[in-house]
Amino acid sequence: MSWVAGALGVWAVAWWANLRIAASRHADTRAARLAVPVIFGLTLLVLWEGLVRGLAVPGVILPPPSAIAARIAVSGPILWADFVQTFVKGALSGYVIGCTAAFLTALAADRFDFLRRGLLPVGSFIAALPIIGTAPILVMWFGFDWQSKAAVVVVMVFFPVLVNTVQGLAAADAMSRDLMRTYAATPGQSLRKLRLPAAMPFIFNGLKISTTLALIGAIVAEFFGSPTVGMGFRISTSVGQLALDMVWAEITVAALAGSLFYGAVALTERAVTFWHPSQRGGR
Amino acid sequence: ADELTLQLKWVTQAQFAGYYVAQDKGFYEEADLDVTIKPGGPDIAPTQVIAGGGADVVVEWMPAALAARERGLPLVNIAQPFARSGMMLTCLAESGVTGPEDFPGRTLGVWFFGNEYPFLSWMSQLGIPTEGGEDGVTVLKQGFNVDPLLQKQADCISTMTYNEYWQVIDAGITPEQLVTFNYTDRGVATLEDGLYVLDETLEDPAMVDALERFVAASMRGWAYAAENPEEAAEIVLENDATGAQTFEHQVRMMEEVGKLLGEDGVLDPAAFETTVASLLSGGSDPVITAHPGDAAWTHAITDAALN
Amino acid sequence: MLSAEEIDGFRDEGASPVTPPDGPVIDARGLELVFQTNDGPVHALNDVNLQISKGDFVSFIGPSGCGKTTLLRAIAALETPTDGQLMVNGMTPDAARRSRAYGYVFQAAGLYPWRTIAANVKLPLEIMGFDKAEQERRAADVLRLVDLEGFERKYPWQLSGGMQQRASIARALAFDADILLMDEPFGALDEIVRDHLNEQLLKLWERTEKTIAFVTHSIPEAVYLSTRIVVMSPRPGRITDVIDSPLPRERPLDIRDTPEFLAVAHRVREGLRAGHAYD
Amino acid sequence: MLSAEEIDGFRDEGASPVTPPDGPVIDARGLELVFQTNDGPVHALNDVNLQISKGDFVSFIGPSGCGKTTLLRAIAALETPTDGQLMVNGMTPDAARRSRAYGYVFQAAGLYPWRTIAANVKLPLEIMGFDKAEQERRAADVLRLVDLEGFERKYPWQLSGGMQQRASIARALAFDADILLMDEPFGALDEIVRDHLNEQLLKLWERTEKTIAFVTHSIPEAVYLSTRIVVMSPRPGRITDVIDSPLPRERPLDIRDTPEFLAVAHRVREGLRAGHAYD
Amino acid sequence: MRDHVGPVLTVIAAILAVWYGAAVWMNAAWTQQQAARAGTTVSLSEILADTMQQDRPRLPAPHQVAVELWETTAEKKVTSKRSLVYHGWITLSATLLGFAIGTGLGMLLAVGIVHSRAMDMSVMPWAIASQTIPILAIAPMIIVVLNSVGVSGLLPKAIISAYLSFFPVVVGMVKGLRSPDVAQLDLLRTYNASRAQMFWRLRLPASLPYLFTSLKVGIAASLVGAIVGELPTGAVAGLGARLLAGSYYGQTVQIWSALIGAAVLAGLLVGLIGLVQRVTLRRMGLAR
Ligand SMILES: Nc1ncnc2c1ncn2[C@@H]1O[C@H](COP(=O)(O)OP(=O)(O)OP(=O)(O)O)[C@@H](O)[C@H]1O
Ligand SMILES: Nc1ncnc2c1ncn2[C@@H]1O[C@H](COP(=O)(O)OP(=O)(O)OP(=O)(O)O)[C@@H](O)[C@H]1O
Ligand SMILES: Cc1ncc(C[n+]2csc(CCO)c2C)c(N)n1
Ligand SMILES: [Mg+2]
Ligand SMILES: [Mg+2]
Repeated sequence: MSWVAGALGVWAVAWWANLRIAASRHADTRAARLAVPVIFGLTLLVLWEGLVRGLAVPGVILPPPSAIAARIAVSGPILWADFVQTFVKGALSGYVIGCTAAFLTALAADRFDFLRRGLLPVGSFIAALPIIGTAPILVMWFGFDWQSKAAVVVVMVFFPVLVNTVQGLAAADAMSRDLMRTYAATPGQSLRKLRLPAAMPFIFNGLKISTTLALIGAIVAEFFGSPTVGMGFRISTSVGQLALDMVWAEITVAALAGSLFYGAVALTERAVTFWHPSQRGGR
Repeated sequence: ADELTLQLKWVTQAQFAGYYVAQDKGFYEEADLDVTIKPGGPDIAPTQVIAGGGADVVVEWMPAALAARERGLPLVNIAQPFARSGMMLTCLAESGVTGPEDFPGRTLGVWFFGNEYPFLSWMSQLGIPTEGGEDGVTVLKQGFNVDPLLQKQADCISTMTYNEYWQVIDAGITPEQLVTFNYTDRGVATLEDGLYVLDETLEDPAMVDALERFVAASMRGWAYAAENPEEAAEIVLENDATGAQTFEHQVRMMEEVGKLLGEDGVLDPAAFETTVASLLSGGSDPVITAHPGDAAWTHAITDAALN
Repeated sequence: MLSAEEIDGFRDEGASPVTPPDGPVIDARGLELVFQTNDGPVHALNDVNLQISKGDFVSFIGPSGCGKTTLLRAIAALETPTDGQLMVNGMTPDAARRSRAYGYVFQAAGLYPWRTIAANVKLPLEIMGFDKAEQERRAADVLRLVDLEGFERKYPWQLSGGMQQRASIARALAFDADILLMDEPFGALDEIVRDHLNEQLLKLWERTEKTIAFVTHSIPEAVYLSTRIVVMSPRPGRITDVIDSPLPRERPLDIRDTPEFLAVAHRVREGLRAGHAYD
Repeated sequence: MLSAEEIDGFRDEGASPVTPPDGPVIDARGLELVFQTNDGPVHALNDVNLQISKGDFVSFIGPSGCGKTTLLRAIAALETPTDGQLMVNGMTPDAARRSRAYGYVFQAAGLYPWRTIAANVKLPLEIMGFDKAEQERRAADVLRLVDLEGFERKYPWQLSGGMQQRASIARALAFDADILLMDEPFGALDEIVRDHLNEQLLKLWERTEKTIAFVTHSIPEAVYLSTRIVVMSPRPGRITDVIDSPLPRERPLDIRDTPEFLAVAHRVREGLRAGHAYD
Repeated sequence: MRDHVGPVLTVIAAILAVWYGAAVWMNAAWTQQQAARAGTTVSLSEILADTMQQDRPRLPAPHQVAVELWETTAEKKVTSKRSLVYHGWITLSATLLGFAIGTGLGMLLAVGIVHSRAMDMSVMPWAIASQTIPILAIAPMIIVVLNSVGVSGLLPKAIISAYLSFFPVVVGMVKGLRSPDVAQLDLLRTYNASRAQMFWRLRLPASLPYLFTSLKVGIAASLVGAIVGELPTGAVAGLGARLLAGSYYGQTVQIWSALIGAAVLAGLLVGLIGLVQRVTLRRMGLAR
């Protein structure tokens, strides 16, 4: 019980510290921006460790962070190989292909009203093709290696990017459009100069949501057949062996990679949509 | 009535007909038991379920159970209805595989999730590396079905005598067009569907009593099922909420499963030792590092159940 | 309300300084525009008849909500009249729009927030395919004209209201449209800048023979700039008076103290007052 | 540039019609405001010293970009000065804001597009917790004041530019703030409406003893309305002249033809001209 | 609505054409292999005919799926375990519950993030991290843990569904709640509006376009989540169970019909939100 109480205590103190940092004058410094989530995360870990120990949760249900850290420390090469297989080959390539395809589809739908009215309802169908159904089919079609994982990712990220892009392309206000009309801008020009920039905040929404979907997709697809390497392969195999420390080691890698991926897209967003009120810090 | 929860290793099918029959025929009820049968699936590790308190008894394969035991989950085998292994490696004859000597350079489909051990120890016995390359085999983590073989993505895949093998046949491939390697024949068989509980369960006399009645009733169910495969298949179908199984397939499965069943569900210590030996030899990454000792099984329940 | 004949009559009365080479540039007959709203129809324009010749500088003046903006938008093919006929350069407004006949200064600045001021001004130039060097040159020229040099690299939200409006004027002037439609371009500017820009606009107009339709609320501004002044009145929006200016084309600022000027201004004021409910 | 003493000097020269009961309502000393932009700092306000007493009607006039809006925003606690002291009602601007001391008319109408005109006007009333009946009554009153009855149920984009501006004035008048900050409220209105609203505003001011800070570009408007006129000049934004009006509080429209009026107007024009680069 | 019918039908017709072509192309190999095994040769027309009617096609022909769909919906009682409607309903109920939990949570988080710097800085990164955890990997643990505290049935599935759907809502809502421009915020600041007032009167209405887009993505994610959640609960019933069962036995026709079932369900749900969106925006005067 003292473990539990201690953990809760640490959590309370850290939350208070975070509130202080966030409210302080230094809240906008890079250090604070880094410190707050780190402190938050560390407290989560302490809480976790404390609860697991205090409540004597068996390691085969939930291992404590310390055990996970120990596993990560000794399994570097395996984790790296899995990461390359799943993230770099599967998720990234699928993400790029899927987002590009969705984007182009949105452009086509935007350009030809006929397509917009026809494609969008159909496009929303693709959204709900559950990975459990698509993954076996795509493994059958594209083989066991990363290509089928990329294909699963393509299907998963397609819809969020499509809806957001279509919505974004409709976001330019009436006067801005009228301006383009007075210039007799071609549809292409008005797209490049007005609609796309105005759509960027929406498009990035889709891109951000898709980062995490891509990673989940690539990992889960490996449950349905894979070579003997990959994060999903390792996770499902280790669950069967009750090697939960390995499972969580992979999850940790996934969470880190996913967060960095998301962060990279969010940074790009900052740079591209600096003009949007949400980025100008209107508070 | 005493309540018991049984976690199966796989989805509702004739592989578990004995339990469904016992349930359906009222054998459990007669034994004053109220049994809940939970189907398994690709994402369910019975060991994990029992560790979380989601079940009192699980149907598990021995390699996975022993691995869990070594990881600190004290599983004990209380009965072993399946005396023989049904696992095979099935190859397309046209791929040119005739014997283990043809394996190098091939792609083989293997079940993981704790079911890879028999294969790994066989390969290590044969001295064939499993990391691919010229004289090794390329291993695929096989999904749940036989597509890799039909689509020629693998030269050989894992099958069970009672299930996947027949799916290949049903797909239109004749037995002559197949080459099969039975793990039992290769001496690397491991014990499959056994009943496992946690150590602590056996410390509770009331539970032990319930388990004795449970095993007795279950074996009654198995005996009935083996004798009446069609009725057993019927019962399995009724219990399958997915509505996806077919009667013919289940009847055939029941017939095949009948061939694997032992006399009375009593674990054969010799088979236990063979399994352990094969697991200990499991190549570079052995499943278990030490002999689990005899605490990993008990005859107490079956002995009592037989009376 | 005046009929088409009466309005044509007005035209003949005054000494129109410019005669159309071949037909009016803008020709509206019986124009009517009704907006459907949640609240019933709004008659924004009713039986509007108007001919504007090449090189005319026409000011529109009238109470708020009388349909000035709507008329300009209809001319620019941004609204579709519900009835009547509207021709621009002998074609439909939409065809004229597609031939890039218009430079439009909107009532609100409407700069694109993701572009710097210079980039906003270059926007039409990019679209019309001017080469880079020419873009630079023209952007620099018009920004100097509206007194915004030094602000090229700022973003719209970093400018004051008046500066934004000037940037939007610069944007419309950057390419040489034959027809300039300006909706209260100088509304947010002080007298001095306004006088300055009025002068500049007149110079530009004289030099280029553009046709300009100009909405303003300032009577002196309307009289000072225009060859014709169109007075409008609301509910429903219609033309109540068209005044051809007797002033010469050459107009120093102090022309505003001449009796001719004051007489025209008086007539405009009377027309304007008639459209209001007060006094 | 003038020092604080000189500006105080100005105050004593003129016959200020209102004496502050206890200290100035708005008190700025050595105010400085610098914006950081991608392009280097912009000195929007530099050493601004100004005291405004209760019941004053102060107009700000100056070239576009001289910092009028910025000064109003600083008073309303919407910008934070980078240096100097600013007090409102003896407290910080932020405290004054929190005590709901301000009614602000922004340079752009800024109506919420998802609210009808009436709902836009009621917005501050809802926030300040007026009851429904009172909200209705006040909204109807102020909409009548700005001549927008009949447009209650329209959405902002269904109104003309001038109508939107009037709606935004109505919104600021709907609740009885002690201090009215008005940033070019009448910019998009024609002379007649403008005169009408000027009169109305003066009446309201006299009746309620509000303190009003008013940005305008019209010299006559500034002179007609104000008890004091602050002339500003850009780069860096600063106060160059503060003129106390000799006109009586009671002001019929034709006061604009009196010599006193013209004299003040002349002085303002000179001050304004000095801030410009032209002629 | 009506102006959608023509285009949608056209697009569907195009998809069907491509689909038939692909079915021939993908299934022909099997036909030829089987012929080779039997030692016979097949003509082109035989290939064409066979690819349309294989038992375990790589890609079932549309009419095979249609027949299966018809048989499993119209020809079965809705209470039958072989009825797709029955399974669809089970999935739908978990989806709706999960969507309700997920959007509720997502909106709460978004509101917290927009209003509290501390939450913004600490929770957001971890909300992101949470989404990178492969749900299928931890779903069994969630189920086991919930089970051990006595929660079972619909709720565990709904929780997994909520887990997948809350994130799009958070991301979209945060962006939407921050979309009011400075001028709009300043207005309320001069009124000294409370945070709650600022939220209800400005941030929320301004966020609606973003919110609805997120909801569309979110409900689709909920459905996927509910289906995923059916696996570790034993996949006894629901569309996920159908998919999985189809996959055990290589019943591609069954997989495809369940997939289409899921897609139709998603299409309906997304369409429903689109309808709500149009009605809401029109009533708010935002639809132009
Ligand atoms: N957010 C901002 N960021 C950077 N610079 C700004 C910002 N707001 C205003 N400025 C600059 O501050 C100066 C003063 O602007 P301000 O809006 O106060 O002028 P103004 O007197 O109101 O002009 P106008 O009459 O045109 O409205 C201008 O040079 C402007 O570019
Ligand atoms: N999109 C619209 N929908 C409905 N009514 C509209 C729309 N646009 C304008 N109106 C109405 O049409 C009438 C004329 O508006 P318009 O903008 O042309 O006036 P204006 O003369 O430009 O006024 P201002 O001087 O105030 O800008 C007004 O009553 C206005 O409410
Ligand atoms: C993820 C996963 N993959 C394979 C198996 C292996 N397996 C054990 S029993 C059985 C059913 C035989 O019909 C199968 C396929 C598993 N348990 N879990
Ligand atoms: Mg207008
Ligand atoms: Mg300003």
